[in-house]
Amino acid sequence: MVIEKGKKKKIYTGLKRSTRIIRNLTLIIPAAILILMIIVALFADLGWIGLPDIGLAPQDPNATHPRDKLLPPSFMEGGKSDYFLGTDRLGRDLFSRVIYGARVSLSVSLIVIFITALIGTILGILSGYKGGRADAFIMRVTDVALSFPGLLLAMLLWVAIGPGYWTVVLALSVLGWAGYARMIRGESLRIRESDFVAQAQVVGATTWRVMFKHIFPNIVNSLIVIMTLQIGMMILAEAALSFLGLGITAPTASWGSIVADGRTELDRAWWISAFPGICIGLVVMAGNFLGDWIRDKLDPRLRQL
Amino acid sequence: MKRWFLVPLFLLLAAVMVVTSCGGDETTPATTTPTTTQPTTTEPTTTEPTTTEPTPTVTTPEPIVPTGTLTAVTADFGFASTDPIFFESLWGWSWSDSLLRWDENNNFIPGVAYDWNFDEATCTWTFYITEGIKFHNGEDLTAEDVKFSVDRFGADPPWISLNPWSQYISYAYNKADSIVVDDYTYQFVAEYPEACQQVVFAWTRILPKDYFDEVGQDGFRAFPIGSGPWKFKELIPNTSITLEANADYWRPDEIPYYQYYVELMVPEQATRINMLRTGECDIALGVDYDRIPELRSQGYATVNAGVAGTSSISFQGTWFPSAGATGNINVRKAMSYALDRQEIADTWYDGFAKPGGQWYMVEGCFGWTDELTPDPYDPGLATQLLEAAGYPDAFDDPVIHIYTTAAGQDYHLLLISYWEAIGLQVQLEIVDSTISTAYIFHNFAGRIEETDPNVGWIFSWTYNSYFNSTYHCANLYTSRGIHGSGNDPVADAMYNDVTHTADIEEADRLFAEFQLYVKTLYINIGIVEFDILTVYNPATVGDWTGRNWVSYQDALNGIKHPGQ
Amino acid sequence: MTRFIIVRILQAIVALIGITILVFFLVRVSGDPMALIASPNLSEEQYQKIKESLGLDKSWGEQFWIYIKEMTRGNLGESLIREKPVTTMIGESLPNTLKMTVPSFVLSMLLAFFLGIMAATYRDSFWDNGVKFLAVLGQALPGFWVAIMAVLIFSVYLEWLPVAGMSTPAHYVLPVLTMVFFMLPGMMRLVRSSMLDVLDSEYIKLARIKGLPERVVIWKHALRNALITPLTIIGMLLPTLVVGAVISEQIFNWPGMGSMILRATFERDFPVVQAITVLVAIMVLGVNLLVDILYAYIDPQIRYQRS
Amino acid sequence: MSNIVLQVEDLHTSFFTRAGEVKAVDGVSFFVREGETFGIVGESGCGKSVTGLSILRLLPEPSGQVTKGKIILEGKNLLELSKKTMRAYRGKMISMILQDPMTSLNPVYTIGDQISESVRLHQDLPENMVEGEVISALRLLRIPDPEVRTREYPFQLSGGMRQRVVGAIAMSCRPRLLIADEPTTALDATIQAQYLALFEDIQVKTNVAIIFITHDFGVISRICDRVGVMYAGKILETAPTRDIFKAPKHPYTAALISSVPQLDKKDEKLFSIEGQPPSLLHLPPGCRFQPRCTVAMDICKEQEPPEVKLDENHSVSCWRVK
Repeated sequence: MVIEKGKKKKIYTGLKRSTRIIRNLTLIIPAAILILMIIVALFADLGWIGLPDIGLAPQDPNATHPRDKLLPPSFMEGGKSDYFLGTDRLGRDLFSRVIYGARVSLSVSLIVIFITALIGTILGILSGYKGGRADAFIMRVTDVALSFPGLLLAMLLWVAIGPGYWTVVLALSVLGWAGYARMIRGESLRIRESDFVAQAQVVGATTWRVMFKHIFPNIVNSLIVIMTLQIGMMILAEAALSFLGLGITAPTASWGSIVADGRTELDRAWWISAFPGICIGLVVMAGNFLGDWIRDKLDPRLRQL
Repeated sequence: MKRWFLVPLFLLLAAVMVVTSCGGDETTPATTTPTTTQPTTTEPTTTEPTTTEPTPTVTTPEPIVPTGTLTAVTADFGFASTDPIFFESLWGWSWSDSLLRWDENNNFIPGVAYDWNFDEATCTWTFYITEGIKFHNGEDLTAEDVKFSVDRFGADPPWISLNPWSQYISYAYNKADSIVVDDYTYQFVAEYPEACQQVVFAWTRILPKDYFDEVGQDGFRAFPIGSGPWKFKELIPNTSITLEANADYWRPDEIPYYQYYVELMVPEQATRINMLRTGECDIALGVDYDRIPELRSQGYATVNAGVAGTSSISFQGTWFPSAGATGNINVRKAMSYALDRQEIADTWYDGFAKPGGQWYMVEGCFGWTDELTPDPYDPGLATQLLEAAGYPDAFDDPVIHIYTTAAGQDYHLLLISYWEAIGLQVQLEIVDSTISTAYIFHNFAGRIEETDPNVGWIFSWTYNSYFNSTYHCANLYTSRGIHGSGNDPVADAMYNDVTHTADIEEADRLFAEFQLYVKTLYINIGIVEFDILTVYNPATVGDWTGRNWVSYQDALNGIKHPGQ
Repeated sequence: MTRFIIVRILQAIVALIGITILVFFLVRVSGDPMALIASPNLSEEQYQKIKESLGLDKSWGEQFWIYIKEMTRGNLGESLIREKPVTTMIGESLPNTLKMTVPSFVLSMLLAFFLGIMAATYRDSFWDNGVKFLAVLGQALPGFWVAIMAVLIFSVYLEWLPVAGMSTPAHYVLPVLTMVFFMLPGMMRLVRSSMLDVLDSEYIKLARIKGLPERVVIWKHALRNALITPLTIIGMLLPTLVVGAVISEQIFNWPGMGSMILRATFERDFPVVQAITVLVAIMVLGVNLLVDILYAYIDPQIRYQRS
Repeated sequence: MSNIVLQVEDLHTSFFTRAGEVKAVDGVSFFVREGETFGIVGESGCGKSVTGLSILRLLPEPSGQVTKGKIILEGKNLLELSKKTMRAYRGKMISMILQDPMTSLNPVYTIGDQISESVRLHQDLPENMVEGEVISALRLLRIPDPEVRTREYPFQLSGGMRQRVVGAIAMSCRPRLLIADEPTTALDATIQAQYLALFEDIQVKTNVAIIFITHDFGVISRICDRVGVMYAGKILETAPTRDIFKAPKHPYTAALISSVPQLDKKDEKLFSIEGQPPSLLHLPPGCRFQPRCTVAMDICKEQEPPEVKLDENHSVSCWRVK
């Protein structure tokens, strides 16, 4: 837009009603999807509050029913009402597996996002605020981490510590912080120059105090945006690892591993891959939309993220 | 940036995902049980009568002219060795000849040796070698080569350390001397009379001694030659192996019909099936049973190997106190009664199997008796047995471990669900192939130790069977075996009797008795005996007349062109 | 300029040593590598033999020194399973991988720049919406799923293209397109937004004020500036490239590095995984270095300031 | 009286956004004579820059469009020219200096490259004379060491020097009309003064007509011969600079002038205008300044005031002025 900045805002002051509704839908739908998925993950069963027999999942996700294998979803011809989304090759209830899969997929991505955001933020602020050699060093490491294929590291870890839930978490975390570090550094650099930081320095605040009392609150917005956008990325990454057999160990279901299980059956039992695949797509989209929405709301400058 | 337009877009996308997936469904009829269940099996016919005429030389009555290329796809080249000394190198069977062979009725028939006899007084096997057999490099196959090959086959580790057959054989290699009498006569002096030793002679592939000496073991493995119907052409690791027909093969009626045989390694089953459908391959190996009805209905044919395969589980180190729950025979028995073998045969194997499958024992094989019946499905009895064993309270760690590689995951999850149904706690351990091999074979380095991590663990074994499995059974059931399962003196003694008789029929009877006894030990539980099916495209591949009861590789030269 | 490059090269070497140390000790910190390599059932004699042959009987420092020394000589160790030097294995598979990745990379870049620039230049047009659609598609659909679907549709049902292998040019179509699907959307999106920023800039306005024809404005004034951002993150495309290669090789049965390392992983062929990791690290650093130099070439500010 | 170079008549420029039509320029008329500087002054967002871009026909496409009016440059209506001819006019006949010297030069090309581009395009010169022309353009803007500067990149120059380079680019083909869009806003006060002096100098040397867009009445008083006060897309008052300072007729003009700090009236409080300019999407009824006007009458809320010509050079749109 060529019109000056001040004017641009005014153009939108009188939004049409339909536009407003659509704008809100881009918040409501993704948020609803994410909340729904989290509820599903939490209430797959209530074992964690001592009620293992109550839950959303109608069946044990790992119980096999070989005589009912590869049944289509119940709403299709040939489906059985016991299996809402059909069954896989061992006759396991796909619906229950997808519900339990939400637990693994979401928990992996949330844990990874938490870990990477924490490390990335600390390093980013340190780098941006301290500057100088620390900055140069951290940024070089970040550059390498950003361009190092995480898949290789996942393989290395798989070999070194064996497969498992925490291997996946670790594999996704080891390099994941770099994106945060780079972005947070840029933000910190900007904030470092502002008056209140100078003021704090003048009155003798310690480096750590300045970093976390003054700089951190000013980057929280950007941080939230990236963290939201990362939900989809992490789910996809976990799915890719599972596809290659480097993911969560069987029989535990994650969305990625169910898609991977179903890939050899795609030509005759599309539902195995399709439903967890749709879940992945939904959550990825929801995360991206929500991230975009929050970004537009909080910090439109971050368009390029 | 306004993204509202992406909402309907995503819905569209989701629809596309479903629709494209459905697309697959339309063309594939939902697992219809084939009404035309006539397996396109070609009954193996004996191509060579057991000639006992004196000194036949190679004659050439109208030889086959090999043409065209036969392409097969397989999941894995496995150990990928070109050295026929390795059990895993089934390819080696294609380019070498063995000293003896066997027919589909489990009789030993001539191989490179056109005649042989055993003199019980001197404990000597004498082999008469067919004259005029030439290796692929044009050199004659003589008794020197036979001696070299037999000696190498039974030699001690470490230089052949990865061969589990020779591993056992080298412990119990019943050999006193190995003599070249003349160019075409070879004698093997045994320490005691053993009719079953013919198995070893049938396994021994004859290698060209001079060539081997000249290029060394590595050179030989890089470019192996033999006297077989196929010549080794090229091996690209993890990619492809190419064989070329030996148009001058000394058995003219066994010259391959195809000029080239190409085997591609394609790990993904879906890809293999797709390649079959697009005509990129003629034969697809390693196709799951529950896909075969569908493929048949689409016009693809299957050929059934003459010898079935078995699937069983074995317990390791059960006699050690650290074995845990599996140390108790009632627990092991319960695990057997918990399995609904018929259901497994009907579902996992889609009806191409039947209950049975004790370690390498298939109907009609050496040592077979009809009394060797599988345990029935009886979860009630299984539960009682568990109670008798005091499971789970009587055990510090009631969790039972069963291990497999990632490829076997689903099948094991199926087995586990039966055991969990009667209250057993079973943990699946996915290990990589190295660890798995190490556990199963104890790295070919001897017995299981009490401290080994796999003590009390279970391995499952799904393999093609053989006409005579005495040596395999030694490895599993006797205390000298390498699978870490056997530790029973009675079984050892009975096995000793089997291998210390000069009469093959007597050995057969003794082996059957041995089988009935070891079954009661519950260190191996048979699950099913299954058909070994190879899927091929009848539009591009004709009849299979080869020795398919030995192995797929031995059947290759008998595959005809369509309409041939 | 020269000094800048030298500093970068030195930094890259330091980083490489860092990564090598990391990889080297990662295995050792997580436990005795012998426990990973050798089966628990080896005889004492065999165990010692393997240990010696791998040099594991020496101290960590000594081992590391030997490792580095051998590496500089081009010896990356020997596969435990295949009993072959890793370099030989790489020599067998790398050309195949390059045959797939290089065309994919070039195609992706050309398409990304062409489509991204078109989308930005003709904003909100058909082009632009198409590009945005592709970007969303690429973001939300798992690449492997798309590849499998492509095989089902184009090879199995339509029978236009072969399923697997690499013997004819037709065999390259699906694997290359799969890789392009992995790489294109992100890059295209970046080129587009970078181009948009540039087109919104004052100097583009000035160029138009000068009366320059639109093609000169776009291809001379805008492009070179718009290239800077995507080029700096071309290095970040490597992870995508590797994931894409491993997955496509797996799906299309391509006998390249991706299949090799995946196999090695499942076989716990530690020296192979370790060697390839270090090798890729070298590649990563090399690409970053190249990007830095390229960046300096495009952006005169860097070229001049650092010299 | 010298010739009129540019005559703008009843110019309407709108932006068509999703929210509706934004009338950025809503009926603007003015003219500039040869060798004269006409100032357009107003708060940010009032449409000054859009007026400039409309003249150059460089509105962002497809949202920005001239919907009505005439822009006559030396007898030719620019709005009727083909795209190609218009392009030939840009740089050669009309040129423009943008606000921010830090961003208006392309960072990846040398100064010489960026100036010579214009020269080559618009002047049919043999190649060996291009550099001379470039250097003379730099000299015109009093840039020291022009031979060295041609080989330098923008980032190697200071802000003031960059703005001179922008000026040199604009003047390289000796245009008839120069539009300067807040060229001094981003500069330090001392450099600003130098730069303004430069404008006078250039005008003397080349007799160029200048449209000077600014929000700063101080700058206007320094450089402009005549001035138009623009508010929410419309010029409310046009007058010779001297007259407008002496006797502003429009309340908005008066308010603007009283908000300029003046050195000789130190103790007086600075005046500021209450409220915000209106949204261009939803203009108030009647006079557009009426919601903020301290002297508004009833009629101001109902009808738009007509333009009243007080004399040849002074016109104003206000109900109070009769």
